[in-house]
Amino acid sequence: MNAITATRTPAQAGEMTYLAAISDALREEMRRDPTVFCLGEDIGAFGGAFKVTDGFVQEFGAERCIDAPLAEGAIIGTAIGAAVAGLKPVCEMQFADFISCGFDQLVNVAAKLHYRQGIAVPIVVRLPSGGGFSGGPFHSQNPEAWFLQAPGLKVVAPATASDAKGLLISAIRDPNPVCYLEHKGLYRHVKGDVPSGEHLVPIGEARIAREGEELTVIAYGSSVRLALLAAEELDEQIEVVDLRTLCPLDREAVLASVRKTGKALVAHEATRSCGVGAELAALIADEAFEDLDAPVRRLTAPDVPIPFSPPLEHAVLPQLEDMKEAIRELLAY
Amino acid sequence: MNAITATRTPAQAGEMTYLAAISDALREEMRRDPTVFCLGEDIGAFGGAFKVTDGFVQEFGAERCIDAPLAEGAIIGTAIGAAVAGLKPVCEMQFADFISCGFDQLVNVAAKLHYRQGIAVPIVVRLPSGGGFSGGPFHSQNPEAWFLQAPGLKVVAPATASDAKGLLISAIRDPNPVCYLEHKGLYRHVKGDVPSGEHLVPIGEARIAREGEELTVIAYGSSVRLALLAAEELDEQIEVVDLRTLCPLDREAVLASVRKTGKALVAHEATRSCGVGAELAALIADEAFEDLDAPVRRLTAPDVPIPFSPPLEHAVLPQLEDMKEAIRELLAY
Amino acid sequence: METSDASAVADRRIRDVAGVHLTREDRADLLRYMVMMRASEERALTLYKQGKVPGSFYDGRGQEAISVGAAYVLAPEDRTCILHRDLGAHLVRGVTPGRYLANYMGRAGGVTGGKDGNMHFGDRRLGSVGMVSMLPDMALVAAGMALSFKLRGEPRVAMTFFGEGSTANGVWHEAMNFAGIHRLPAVFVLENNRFAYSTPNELEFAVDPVERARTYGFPGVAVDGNDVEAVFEAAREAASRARGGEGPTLIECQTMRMHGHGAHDDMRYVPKEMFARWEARDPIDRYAERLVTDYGFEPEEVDELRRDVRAYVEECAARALESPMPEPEQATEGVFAAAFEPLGDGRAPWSHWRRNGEGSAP
Amino acid sequence: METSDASAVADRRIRDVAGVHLTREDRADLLRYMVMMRASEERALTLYKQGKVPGSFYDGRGQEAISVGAAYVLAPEDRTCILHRDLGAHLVRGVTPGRYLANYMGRAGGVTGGKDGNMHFGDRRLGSVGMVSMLPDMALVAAGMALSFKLRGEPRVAMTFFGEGSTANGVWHEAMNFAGIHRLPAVFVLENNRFAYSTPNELEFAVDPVERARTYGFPGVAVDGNDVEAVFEAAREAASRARGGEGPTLIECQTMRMHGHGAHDDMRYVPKEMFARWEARDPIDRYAERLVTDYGFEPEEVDELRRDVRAYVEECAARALESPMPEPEQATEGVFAAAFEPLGDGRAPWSHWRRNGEGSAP
Ligand SMILES: Cc1ncc(C[n+]2csc(CCOP(=O)(O)OP(=O)(O)O)c2C)c(N)n1
Ligand SMILES: Cc1ncc(C[n+]2csc(CCOP(=O)(O)OP(=O)(O)O)c2C)c(N)n1
Ligand SMILES: [Mg+2]
Ligand SMILES: [Mg+2]
Repeated sequence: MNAITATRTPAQAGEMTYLAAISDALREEMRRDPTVFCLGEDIGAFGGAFKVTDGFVQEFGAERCIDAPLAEGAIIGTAIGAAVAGLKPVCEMQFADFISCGFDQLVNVAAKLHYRQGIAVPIVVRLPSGGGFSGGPFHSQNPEAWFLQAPGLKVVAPATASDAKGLLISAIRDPNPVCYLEHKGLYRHVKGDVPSGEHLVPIGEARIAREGEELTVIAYGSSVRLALLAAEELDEQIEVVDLRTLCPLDREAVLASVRKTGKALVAHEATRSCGVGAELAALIADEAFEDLDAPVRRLTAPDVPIPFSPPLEHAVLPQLEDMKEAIRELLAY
Repeated sequence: MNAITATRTPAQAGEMTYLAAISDALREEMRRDPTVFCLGEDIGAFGGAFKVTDGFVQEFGAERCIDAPLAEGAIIGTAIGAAVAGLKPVCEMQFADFISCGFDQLVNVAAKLHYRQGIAVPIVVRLPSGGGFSGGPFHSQNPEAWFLQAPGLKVVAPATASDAKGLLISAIRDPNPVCYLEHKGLYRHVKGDVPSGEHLVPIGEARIAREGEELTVIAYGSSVRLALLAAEELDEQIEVVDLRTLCPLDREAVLASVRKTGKALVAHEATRSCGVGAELAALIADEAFEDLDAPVRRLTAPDVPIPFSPPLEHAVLPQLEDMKEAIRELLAY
Repeated sequence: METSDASAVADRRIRDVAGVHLTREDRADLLRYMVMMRASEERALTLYKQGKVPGSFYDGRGQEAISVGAAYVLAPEDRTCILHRDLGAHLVRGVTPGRYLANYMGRAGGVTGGKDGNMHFGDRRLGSVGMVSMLPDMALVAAGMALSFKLRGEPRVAMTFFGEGSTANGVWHEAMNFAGIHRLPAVFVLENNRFAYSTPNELEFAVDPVERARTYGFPGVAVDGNDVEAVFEAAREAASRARGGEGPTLIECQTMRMHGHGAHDDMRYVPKEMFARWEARDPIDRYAERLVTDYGFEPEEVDELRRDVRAYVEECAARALESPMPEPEQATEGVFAAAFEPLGDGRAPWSHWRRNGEGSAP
Repeated sequence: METSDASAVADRRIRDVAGVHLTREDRADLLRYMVMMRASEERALTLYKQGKVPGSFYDGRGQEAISVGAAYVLAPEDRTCILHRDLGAHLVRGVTPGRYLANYMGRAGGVTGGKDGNMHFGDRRLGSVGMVSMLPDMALVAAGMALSFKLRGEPRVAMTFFGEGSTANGVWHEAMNFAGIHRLPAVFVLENNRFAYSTPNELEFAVDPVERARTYGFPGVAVDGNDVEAVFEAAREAASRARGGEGPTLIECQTMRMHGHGAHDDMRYVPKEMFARWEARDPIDRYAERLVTDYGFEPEEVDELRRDVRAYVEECAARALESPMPEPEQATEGVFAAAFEPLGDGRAPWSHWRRNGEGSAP
């Protein structure tokens, strides 16, 4: 194992896409730790639907980048078995939407095994999520809230290239099942400086993406970019909290910011009812009540499947204009 | 069909258990409408794990009360097919927990078919849910919040025998997929007057279970009883809103009550994060903000699997004492 | 599937049997729908390349004989769940190329009015329940429709399709097992096109899934999926068994996906010789030839048919391009149904069902 | 399973082969563990009737030969997912009756410390991953453990169990298919006890699931599940195939659940003659008899063994009853792991593995 570490070529430093950062993290960990392996549909010779594992079969062999049959239950279920037996599987759902096909294995087997039996399940489930490119009702979903209603799962949702790498490495090293939401809309549109080599972002710590005094936007994944753009265009005292981890939530960071600004807008692309935004709003309405100067607002998709046709999808997913409007309204309150 | 209606023996009026009310509703609808049939594990000759369909095979024949193989996907998936082809299937999950095994059929096929294709899917999925009897991590779950994150599903959760009947009949007649949560703790412990014959409780309408001026407890299912008991024992001006339907939520009823009392406690047995309570708290914190005299509080199970051993389960599930304590605290705020 | 002497004999036998059931006009129809599928998908691909198709593009090139041959046996009151390689079945049942193309472009005039895209559609009024992406979930829906026919004692058939890769999913097993226990009137068409996306047969299963039918209690038959009459004949027999209360049939159609999984896929994982071998067995060219050599069609007649269909598709495309985008307000409508509306009947062009001139196409 | 001449001959043959692998002490052990399972479950049922077991109660009466015979072949470093009829396998691997009883009573000294109940446990330190309720999810977990052995090139085996009813679930298919494709070192023990809860075989499947093994690319063998040596021999061969890189085996054990699904179930759906037929084939009585007639045990020796085991279980029960209830604070602890801790090895009493006196029981 040391030999492998010693002979690895150092990764390129500098700017890379969110997508490249995910590959980079995975490659780093597979080089460092021979127990890490990938399991998913078409991730082998083909390199994955989004090319995250492009070249992996060449570098690591087909046994460490396994083309699974079309069976998400089998992917997650066998990953659990391999994990408890000492390996560290990283599962790829071809689209996050397919997690519903392996849902039972995730929420009943993986999530509860440590609580029930003291058996840790170090698996990562990579979930290419989100819409905005006419993927339609089955290739656009953001399933994160389901996982928060299944105690025992950690959930991360990076918004930047650097966090994409740092959180994936942390997820792989975490002894618990981690749902890793990678928003497809960020894959090639988000670029940033990513530290080369080992780069860890701790699970459970939010990040202040922008400082401000008048209003807090709490966001994650694709909504962080929207919040930052809106804040910039509006040129107001907006603070943007990038959650990065959804479970366990960094409650202190959220509450500290809202206590400072007195106004909170919670934003995500997922549908509204019982979403992560509801949890955040509930948290704030309880624990920051005395500091609130305005209602807690949410900017989310409405409770509908995500439609295919561009004008319909555009109407459903939160847009920059919606973000600006929501901020303006809340500032004016 | 009219002939069947005409010759049916009138159901017994008067008091019955929550469990009997469910059977009664199902029997009524099966007598009235020959397209209604039941599908589930051990519901035929055996009458179901909780005896809801006891005697149904004798009255309606094995073809209208089908013993399914151990395959929840098959139960929900074939029910969808039968429904679009003109029947009205009522599926029984042996325990609500097993919905995770048919999750994909529910959230991706049933929920989205009308939005996508204009095809209505009139199925009911009966979900014996909840804990309190040492059922352990797999026989105690309350999965309702998952369904609210899957637009296209209606969700009901009766708290009384009368509503158990009235909501089940409405669910069967509804052209949409309806998740019907029947709390196992209420089966034999809750009794009440139930109108005989046709009795409909509209989906989407909450009920003021108790009137009061100082604080609103918003609850559903097993928590309604807890709230009423607590209100009685405390002998304070407590209003209790029994939601009855979780989707679509009766927002107006909730908001009207909270605007009146100024204080809201949201209570459910399900785990906390992203639960229905989070949605309610978020709704209140947004739309009743100006009328709030106190933080919006939640009384829920913490984010853990439901343990088996009585002292552990007792520590996890909200108890009457917890309800009283939460009310007292909020009243004193 | 390799051609052997034995299979050649079997082919011949199938053709003889099918002969009893197919009129000259039926044969023209079979070619017509295959060409219509090919032409429609080619037109759609052009639209995709022109940027007029949002999202991704999938087609069933090389597999036209399967969906056309199988759907051709259906009666109006039969029901379908049609999959992503099976445009031919939609066309046979009455979806016009224009509504297909409009759907791909997300237009109001598409089958789903823009709600869903690519092949994720079905026309309720034609007895078709549109597929979901999750494979092979529709196998259960089809089984459920078949259950309703059985419970009501109706001699009707539910037909659905799935790729060989999808047989690895647990849903497939649940559907087969349920259909076997209850001897449901379902016809399951398995399209073995050698790959699931990039994944080859040997990583999908250890034994060809057609072998499994018997272990669910019903017959599994393998046919040449590039021979439209062989598919027709297997489907006809399966549908007739189903209608007769004898239960389901699994028909494996050996074929090859001649395009990438989607338009973005360069198929680099497909061995060149394998591709060439199948290219020589194009179902449309083969059948066009056979119409001339075996069934007394004039070469000009066949050419004209192909030209006419292509012209028709062109017209349809022009109309589809005129269809507007849906109004944004539609986005939040229709999540819930206000009332149940039953499925309608599909077109049934097979001469066997013909009444009053119904069923001539295009 | 009906006894026929042919099966009698097969039985004899199996016994001869098993004879090569079993010492006199092994045979005593097989009886010992079966009796220990029977006695432990009877004691638990009494506790249940006394109101000391919260929730419900499930046992494996009549099926003792299966879990004991199968688990007896395992080496320490093999891994297990043991199901709800298989207490014998836990006992063979080293769980004491006391920890089993304490677990049923929700005590701190139970295997899960009160976190989970009834048969939903497994001792991590004994290489056992506790079952979840959802059936047969553990088949995938076992396949995954087997995958890890294969990837690391280790001659180890993952063994799991499931009822015949569970084979209807899609998870089962996914596990079999995956194991077949990758030729995983897994031993799948199918317990056909005629019912899934109240549902009889004919509503579970149209064809016996053992027939399916071949269609997943590996052997399926049916054995008399009430003959502990027959089970042992099938499992021994399967494990040895697995260790040799030859892939999985499905072993169907024909048996009968001699109690209700749970203690609340009066089994009214079980035909009386069927019950009587199986009662005459009790695996423990049969084996006790065989030890005397075929293997030279004295009747007194066998009686003493049975008495000793029962006394041991009684002692264990007394200790279990002394175990306190868990502290309420534990309820919210352990949702997340702070660190990964590997599974430990199980006990392996088979003489084949014996070192330094390990493996005598109780
Ligand atoms: C449950 C599920 N997982 C993953 C996918 C993504 N996916 C779409 S098509 C496809 C391959 C399907 O292969 P096959 O069943 O052979 O059908 P084909 O496309 O070859 O006709 C995959 C993996 C899916 N649609 N459904
Ligand atoms: C997925 C799933 N659905 C339903 C149940 C409820 N249930 C518990 S045991 C059982 C019957 C199991 O039958 P079988 O697999 O034959 O095992 P047996 O109990 O007969 O050993 C059922 C339906 C379950 N455990 N898992
Ligand atoms: Mg394929
Ligand atoms: Mg059984």
